[in-house]
Amino acid sequence: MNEADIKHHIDAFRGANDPDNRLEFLRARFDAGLAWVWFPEGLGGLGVSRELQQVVERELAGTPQLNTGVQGIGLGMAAPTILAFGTDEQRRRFLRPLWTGEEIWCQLFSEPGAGSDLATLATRAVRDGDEWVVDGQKVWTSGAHHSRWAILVTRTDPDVPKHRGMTYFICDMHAPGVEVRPLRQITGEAEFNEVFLTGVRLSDDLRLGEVGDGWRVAQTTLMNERVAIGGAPVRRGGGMIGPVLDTWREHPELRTHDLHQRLLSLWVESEVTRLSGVRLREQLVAGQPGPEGSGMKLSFAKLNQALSGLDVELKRDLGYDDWTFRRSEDVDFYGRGAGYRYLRAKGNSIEGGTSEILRNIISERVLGLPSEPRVDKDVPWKDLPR
Amino acid sequence: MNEADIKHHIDAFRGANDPDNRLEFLRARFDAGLAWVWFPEGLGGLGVSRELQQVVERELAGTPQLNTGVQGIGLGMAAPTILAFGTDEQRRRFLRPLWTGEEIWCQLFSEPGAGSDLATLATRAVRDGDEWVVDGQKVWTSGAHHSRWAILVTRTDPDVPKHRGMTYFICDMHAPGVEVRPLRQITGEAEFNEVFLTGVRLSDDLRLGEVGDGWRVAQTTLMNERVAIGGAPVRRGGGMIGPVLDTWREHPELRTHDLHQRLLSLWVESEVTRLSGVRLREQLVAGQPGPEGSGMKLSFAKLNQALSGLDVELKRDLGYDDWTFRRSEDVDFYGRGAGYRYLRAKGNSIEGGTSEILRNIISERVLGLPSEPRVDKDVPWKDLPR
Amino acid sequence: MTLLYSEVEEELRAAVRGLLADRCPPAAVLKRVESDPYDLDLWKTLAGEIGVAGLLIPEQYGGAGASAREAAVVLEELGRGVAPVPFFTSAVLATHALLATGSAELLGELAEGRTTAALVVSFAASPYQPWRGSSVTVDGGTLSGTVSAVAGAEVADVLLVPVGGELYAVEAADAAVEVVPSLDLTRPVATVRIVEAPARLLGPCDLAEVLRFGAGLLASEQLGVAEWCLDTTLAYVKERHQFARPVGSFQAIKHRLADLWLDVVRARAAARAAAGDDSAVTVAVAQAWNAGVAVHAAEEALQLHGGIGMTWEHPLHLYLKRAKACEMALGTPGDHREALASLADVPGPERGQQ
Amino acid sequence: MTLLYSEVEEELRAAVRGLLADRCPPAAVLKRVESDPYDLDLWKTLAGEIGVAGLLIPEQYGGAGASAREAAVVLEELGRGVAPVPFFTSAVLATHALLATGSAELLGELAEGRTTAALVVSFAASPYQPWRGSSVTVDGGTLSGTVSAVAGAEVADVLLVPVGGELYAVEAADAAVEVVPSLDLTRPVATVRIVEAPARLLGPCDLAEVLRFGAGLLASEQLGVAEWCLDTTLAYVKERHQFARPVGSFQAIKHRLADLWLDVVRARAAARAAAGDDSAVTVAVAQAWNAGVAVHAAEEALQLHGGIGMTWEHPLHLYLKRAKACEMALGTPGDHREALASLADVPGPERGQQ
Repeated sequence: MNEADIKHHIDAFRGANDPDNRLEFLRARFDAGLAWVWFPEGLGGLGVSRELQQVVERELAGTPQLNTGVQGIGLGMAAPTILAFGTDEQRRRFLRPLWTGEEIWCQLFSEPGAGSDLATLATRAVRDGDEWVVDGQKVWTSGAHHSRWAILVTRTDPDVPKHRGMTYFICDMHAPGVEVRPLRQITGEAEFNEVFLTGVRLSDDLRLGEVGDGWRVAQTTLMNERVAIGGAPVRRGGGMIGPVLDTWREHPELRTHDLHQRLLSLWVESEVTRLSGVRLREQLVAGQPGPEGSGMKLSFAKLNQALSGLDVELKRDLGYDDWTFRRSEDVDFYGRGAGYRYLRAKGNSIEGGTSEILRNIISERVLGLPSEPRVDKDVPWKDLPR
Repeated sequence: MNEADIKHHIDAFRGANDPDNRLEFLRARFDAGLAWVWFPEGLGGLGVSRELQQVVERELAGTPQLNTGVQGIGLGMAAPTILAFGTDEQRRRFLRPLWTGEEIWCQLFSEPGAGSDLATLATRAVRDGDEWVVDGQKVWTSGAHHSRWAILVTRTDPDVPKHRGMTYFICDMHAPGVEVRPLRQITGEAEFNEVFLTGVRLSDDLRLGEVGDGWRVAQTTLMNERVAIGGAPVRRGGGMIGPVLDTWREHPELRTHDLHQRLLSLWVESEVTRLSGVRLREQLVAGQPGPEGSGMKLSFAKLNQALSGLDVELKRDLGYDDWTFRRSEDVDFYGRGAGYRYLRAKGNSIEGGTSEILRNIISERVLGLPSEPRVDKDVPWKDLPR
Repeated sequence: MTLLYSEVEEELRAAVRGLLADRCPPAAVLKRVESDPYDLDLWKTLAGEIGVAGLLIPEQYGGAGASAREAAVVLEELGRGVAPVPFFTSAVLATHALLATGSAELLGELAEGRTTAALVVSFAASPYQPWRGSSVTVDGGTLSGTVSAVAGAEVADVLLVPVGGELYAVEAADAAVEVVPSLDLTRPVATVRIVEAPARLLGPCDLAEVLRFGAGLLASEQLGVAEWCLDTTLAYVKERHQFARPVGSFQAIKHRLADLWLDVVRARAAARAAAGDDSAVTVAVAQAWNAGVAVHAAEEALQLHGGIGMTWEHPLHLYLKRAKACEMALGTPGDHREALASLADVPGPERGQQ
Repeated sequence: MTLLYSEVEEELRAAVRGLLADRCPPAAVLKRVESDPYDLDLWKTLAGEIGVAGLLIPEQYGGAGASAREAAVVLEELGRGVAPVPFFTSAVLATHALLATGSAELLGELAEGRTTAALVVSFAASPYQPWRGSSVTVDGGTLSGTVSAVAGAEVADVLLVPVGGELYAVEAADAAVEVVPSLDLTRPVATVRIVEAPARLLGPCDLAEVLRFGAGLLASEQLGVAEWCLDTTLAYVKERHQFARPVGSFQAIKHRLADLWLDVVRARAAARAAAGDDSAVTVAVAQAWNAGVAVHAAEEALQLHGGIGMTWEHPLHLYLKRAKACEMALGTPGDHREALASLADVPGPERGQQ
């Protein structure tokens, strides 16, 4: 299928569907294979090159769009994992309402004792006939309070080394025993949650992948997460440098040579990082995905932190917009005042893999450097020091 | 003995000795205990507080002085080690000509295969009756070509873990089998040497410390080296920033805002580093040596590299003063042109313990952080991977 | 002049540290920070019993007649505890301004700790731009105008208002003090509005000098903030295990902490230098260095604490907010470096150059 | 416009890389560097057989009519090899200046590789100060004056001298070219002295534009230098053991190399952007970033090689010297950032502000 074919297909779809009925339109778009064209037919795609998605987006620009903020985890992480590891039945059951936004997803991965070392997680799932009984505590779960489903990694075998005893599930967030508590951040808001799982029963057909294969399934999720966080396209002068440049241009009285030189350096760094993202996306489209993706989130965090710190200093603003403890609806890096952005950006080098973990991954997987001596490799999970 | 007593003693010494005869004057100064007053009587000292040395230096300011460049290794490293571990006979034999400069010393520690990991060194010493036969190659030996003696660490037992099988010697640089070859550096000069030891016979009374105790002896030497490298007092605006400030003030046409802001930051860093050295020396004098000493060489290297790099850029000088391959007489960080200083400063973070090793030492010995998993701890030296 | 701590200073430190550990550990500070940030009971004990309120006030006025060096040690400890007491604003800034006027009665009250004062200047003003944020004018014995971002004003009994080259006293009741949501939760700032308030002329005020004195001592508070961050992080990474090892055994973490320690070592030397010598160069050096070290220490602490550092429930964010606010207080590091251009004879490009 | 490499570009890269590996690996460059730095035999093969001399010259003059993108790929490889050939000075800088004059005959000779040219400007000049280091004037058909720090002059048959807005040709034999000891051993600079030399007027010359074009492509050479440093260091730390482990298994080293890699990734994007678009912004960005990355990569390489990196016998220092010299060539990173102040609308403080 080439560009002309797909345009033709889109024209036919548009002719047959009324964009005024948002939900019906989106359902029809999914059924027409125009959700994610590189997915298989019948699952919202046409089984064609990912490159052609651009054509779809361009042609359907004026029609109802997804809510990528609230749907982010479903679209960016759950969907590719379900596609890669789900049964036909799971794919058919979950992908359509996930894409249309009828069902929101969240991610139950991190635990208080398992952050960078996710594979050490302790949430237990014990088989009981056709069901699994799950007990444990997850943390840093965004959107848990309006989610229908979650992707969940659990420990199913404590007697084998940590990477081998995990199993991946789809968790029913409406099941008894699921308790969601807001987790307040240093910004004052509660963008995330703690999720307590107490005797939660999940039927075995919610298992994604084989028993004991949870680590491999989770890797697919994480890889997609990291590209999602740092990889969004920005225009020159966009992203975190945008609000700084606005203040800079509007307030000549705030300028100093010190700030000027630092801002120019950050402008350059923003621009080469942007170019690097452009190049990365060109590689993806050309079907030559490079290792550069691993670095995008790292650069993104560093730049966001430097720029938001400079922004506060430039404004010399000792105030803060609002410390009210409230739930935020979705992730917001650029909204609100400079102080909020400064504090929120601190999370960018922690969430979705700390910068330290990303540097480990780059040095080992991209640069081929040897790993450190491992003390936890052949030790059963239950015998690990904590 | 207080300040008045020592002044009295110095007056008596000055009255009895003619400063015009340099060598005789220095010998007499040693014999009068005015070489290093904190050393024991009979060994160039008076067994008094180190603090009083300042009085001696002040009072004897106009008299013949040591050549601290050429004598540096003897004074800073060999002498404290001989004092700590030498026999009475060794102390009496070596300390006087070492101090007067009649005998120059060098240091045979690093090897091509043993840099940061000095304890893995391979130079073998095998006992043969009252003698030891030494074979191996040392590197980065400054002043080897005009040295009478060297401090030398060897491997005497390859069958035990590396730290336990070393022995420390005084090496006779005039012995047959000692070959010194100049080692050219990236500056063009050969400030250092490679030293090849082939069947060199050293009598057992040149051994310093017990057989197998070489690592502990070497630690004393290294500790003194690191304090010596970064710890010299400087005046405000002195050290590596001096020549940069001279150029800056003399050449307003070279100034830019970029360079100005960077220079101001480095000026501040130089000044706080200087203050930190002043504080360190106050602590030493007050008999409360702090852990701050470990950091001096680290700061010194970083500052020298940043400043000398800025200096070259400020001058926009694409030339270099002289690439001639010649032997330099002693260590020179600040001499010659900006290009030389830039290249020479690169060595500051390698020589006398790399900055990486110093950070390891600070984090473990000062901050009490746990060591990394060690793979070489209980392995006999001969079985270590190389 | 020495850069070491004297025995007297160490005793004072121990007393302050002990009291804070007992009465107001960081978790307690966090708990009160949204309702009633200042702990005035604690302040009463500190001011009166330990006697820090009158530290800088000569004995003739009832103070301890100590030097800035002792005040600096107190500030180190208060920084270490992000202690919510008006020591810096009342007993340092306001007191130093008052001393130049020789107002015996008010000094006596301050020394006793009975009265708390605040200097009505923007905390974002600096020795180089002392009037930033202030619009107060005198008219026939009354003052009118607004000053933004004033620290310590809401707990002051008396407001000391510099106008022109003079210092005036205004009763707190005669001014409108509106605390605004502040980046620094433990030392919030307020907008002070004065409308034809009766004012007492106290005497001359060299505001740039007062702010310089304050900036020099603020470096000691910043040192304390940085030290807490370093120490707390060291303790955490020794304890926290990931990959079956203490996080603090990972070399990349160790090296960063070694570098941070070296920054703090130099901040200590700079703080001691500024405590003993409030000359313009020494103060500018201490602020240019220590402000950045405090922020860097807090940022590293947050990162090395991982997720827990991002939560409101851990007191770390109080230090980050204090450090970042202090970076702007009494001159940014950039302002102080810029001042060194002339103070240290490192002039900038001449006009017409790029 | 794409930031990727085309197949044709990759083929050109392979040809150049193969030739250099065969004829002039870094060890061979080092061996000749003090006696006869330029390898003119190698240049002959590169220029004639691979055809790089005429890459930028349109086919009508006998060149390959390629774009700056292909020249950039050649520069990446020449940087990677610190190859001692006058490609950048003759086939980029001088050729680009010449193209504007349409001097068919000379362009033909250059395209064939029979003649080598050099643009007589200081390598320390920049698009913003194009005349830095030059004092040449015209007087009745002859040129006189001195230009310092000229790169590639000693191997040029013809010197192209910009004066005012014009470009003149002077035969090398009519000028005194004195090579000075240079920081960059593999591209030494010379002082060119001209005394009433007969000169041929070739046509107009927008020197700032020529230098900007050169600066944009120099970013690709800097990328090549940085890549060699990174690759060589990776190979070394995988091989070198200390503490019974490869040095490259230590986390602090791994993290630094990950950061360096990320800098190089961004340098590649910046170089590609500048190769495809010589607008002022793109060039300034590429130079502001890549010059620093090349220096940083070489400095990290030296440090991570430990002692061996400080020795003359290891070719690493050739890269450090090239990188550091390039940092000053055609504008420092600071110059390029300063230019961005107006190009990107990030204006500096106004007059009278601090």
